Amino acid sequence: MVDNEVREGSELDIALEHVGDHSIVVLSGEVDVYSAPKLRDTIKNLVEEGRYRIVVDLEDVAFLDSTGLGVLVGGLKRVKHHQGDLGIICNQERILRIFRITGLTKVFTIYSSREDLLASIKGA
Amino acid sequence: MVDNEVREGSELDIALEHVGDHSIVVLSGEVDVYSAPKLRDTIKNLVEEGRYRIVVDLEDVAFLDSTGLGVLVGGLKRVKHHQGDLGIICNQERILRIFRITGLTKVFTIYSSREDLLASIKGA
Amino acid sequence: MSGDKNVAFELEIPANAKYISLARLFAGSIARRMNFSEDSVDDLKIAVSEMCTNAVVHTGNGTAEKPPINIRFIMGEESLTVEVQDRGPGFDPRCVLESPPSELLEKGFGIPLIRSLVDVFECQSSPGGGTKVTITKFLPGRERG
Amino acid sequence: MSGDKNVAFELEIPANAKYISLARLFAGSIARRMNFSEDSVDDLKIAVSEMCTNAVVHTGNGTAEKPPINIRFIMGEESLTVEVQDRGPGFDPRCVLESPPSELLEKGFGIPLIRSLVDVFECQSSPGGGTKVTITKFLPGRERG
Ligand SMILES: Nc1ncnc2c1ncn2[C@@H]1O[C@H](COP(=O)(O)OP(=O)(O)O)[C@@H](O)[C@H]1O
Ligand SMILES: Nc1ncnc2c1ncn2[C@@H]1O[C@H](COP(=O)(O)OP(=O)(O)O)[C@@H](O)[C@H]1O
Repeated sequence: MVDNEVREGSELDIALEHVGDHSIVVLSGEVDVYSAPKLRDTIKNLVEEGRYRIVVDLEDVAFLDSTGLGVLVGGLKRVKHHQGDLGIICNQERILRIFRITGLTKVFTIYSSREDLLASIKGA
Repeated sequence: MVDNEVREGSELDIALEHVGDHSIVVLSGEVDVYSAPKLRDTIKNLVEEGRYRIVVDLEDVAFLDSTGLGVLVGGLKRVKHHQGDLGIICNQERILRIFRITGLTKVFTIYSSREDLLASIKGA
Repeated sequence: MSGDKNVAFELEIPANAKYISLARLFAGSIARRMNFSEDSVDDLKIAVSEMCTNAVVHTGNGTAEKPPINIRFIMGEESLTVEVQDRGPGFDPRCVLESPPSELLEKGFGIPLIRSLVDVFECQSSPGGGTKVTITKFLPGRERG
Repeated sequence: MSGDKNVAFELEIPANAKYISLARLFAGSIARRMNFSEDSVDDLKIAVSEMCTNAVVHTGNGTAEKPPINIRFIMGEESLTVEVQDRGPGFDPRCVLESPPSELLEKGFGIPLIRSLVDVFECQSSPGGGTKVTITKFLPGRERG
């Protein structure tokens, strides 16, 4: 019996990938008030490096709360300032729901998969 | 991310198999003071049905405490009364350890796998 | 878990963000033992997390020797009630948004989110007096008696 | 979790066998967050489970309105201490076996098991006065200062 409870421990891993002028921020773990500052700093650094096309991959996120939403909105505002965009990759109902309840599905570009994002980059 | 924490909830499932005159009691889940009576009753019923060759399969047991040990010792005493035997199938170090600490590795016949048991039944 | 009436659990955690995940985990475990659906377990984990986040943030989030946060879980036959009590500065709950903010703000999502995930939401707070937030979620088919 | 000194968590559960798994789960979660090895996490889960089992069984295991069990987790920099307090009948701890029984008995494995899984074991009890059992387990390389 595998015990995955250990991974429920508000640990957040962040990996970065660059595809053309897009930066993909790949999260895995939990985004809450304890781990969110790490995400905030990652986005801030990208913007400071002049990367204004950011996509946050939430596919491996097990938990996201209002603090996480706040950080994403903050990131969106930052890149908009530079005519950029901040989107999310998410196909998990449990996470999408949180965006829906808070009215944020209208605010973020939402890709249902990595392929969906890559297709849209190519198509552009 | 699969969430197995749910299975850590002292739920114990018990299945019975009969191989020749041996009864195999297959446990899965956790054996503690809450769930142990279920195991005690299962063994008691087998003995009452005249089945004195019992093997308890602990391969899918995630947790076993002193109450579980007590129930197994109780079962062993019962079947010994009828010249029978009670053995265990276990290859999990985390569980074997508990038997070792309490000196019970000397008391129970321990099979390292289902195959090991079947071979010994055939060989007998 | 049937046959029990109002079984209570209490959990006290330091007012520090890094321990909120433990409260969330515990909330999820209780909810699962009550046979809430996995969706409802998620709802409860988020709600409890949001309640604890507000409690911890407004108690100073580990800045110094801060009073701990008390969490009480009351398992009823038809519902789970969770109370989160802090000894922070308190506030006037009438100022809280009923729904998510309409402009694009980075905060203010917490309480609207809690409200939409649970069946009953109550907040007792007064400036200077600490805050107690109570939520209740009903098992399916058991809503509002 | 470095930089914290003696962070305390408290958990109160009903004196009922079916909730011991929650205490065990919580103990495991705390131990993991302290970076104990998976073996040590197992040791701590068993020890806490045994302590709670004794507390619950001797408080009447849900037979009526029984006082709850209090569990205190103290996360030190080098160790985890767990106290389990019941308000049961108490006993004379000198009567407890130091090692597993030599004849083939069905009981008496609990305390010897706890002792062999943790670094420090203490029992405060007196007939009539309830029982407080305290254990400590050190992080590797940090044993006994
Ligand atoms: N436990 C609390 N103690 C003090 N103030 C609180 C507490 N919970 C909520 N509040 C107040 O209510 C406001 C709204 O909370 P919330 O909806 O969670 O959004 P946010 O915390 O992002 O502002 C907070 O900004 C704060 O002023
Ligand atoms: N919390 C407690 N309250 C009262 N008596 C206790 C408590 N814990 C242990 N004891 C006493 O110590 C004895 C030995 O405990 P233990 O080693 O766990 O074995 P067992 O519980 O199987 O007898 C018990 O039989 C009981 O008399």
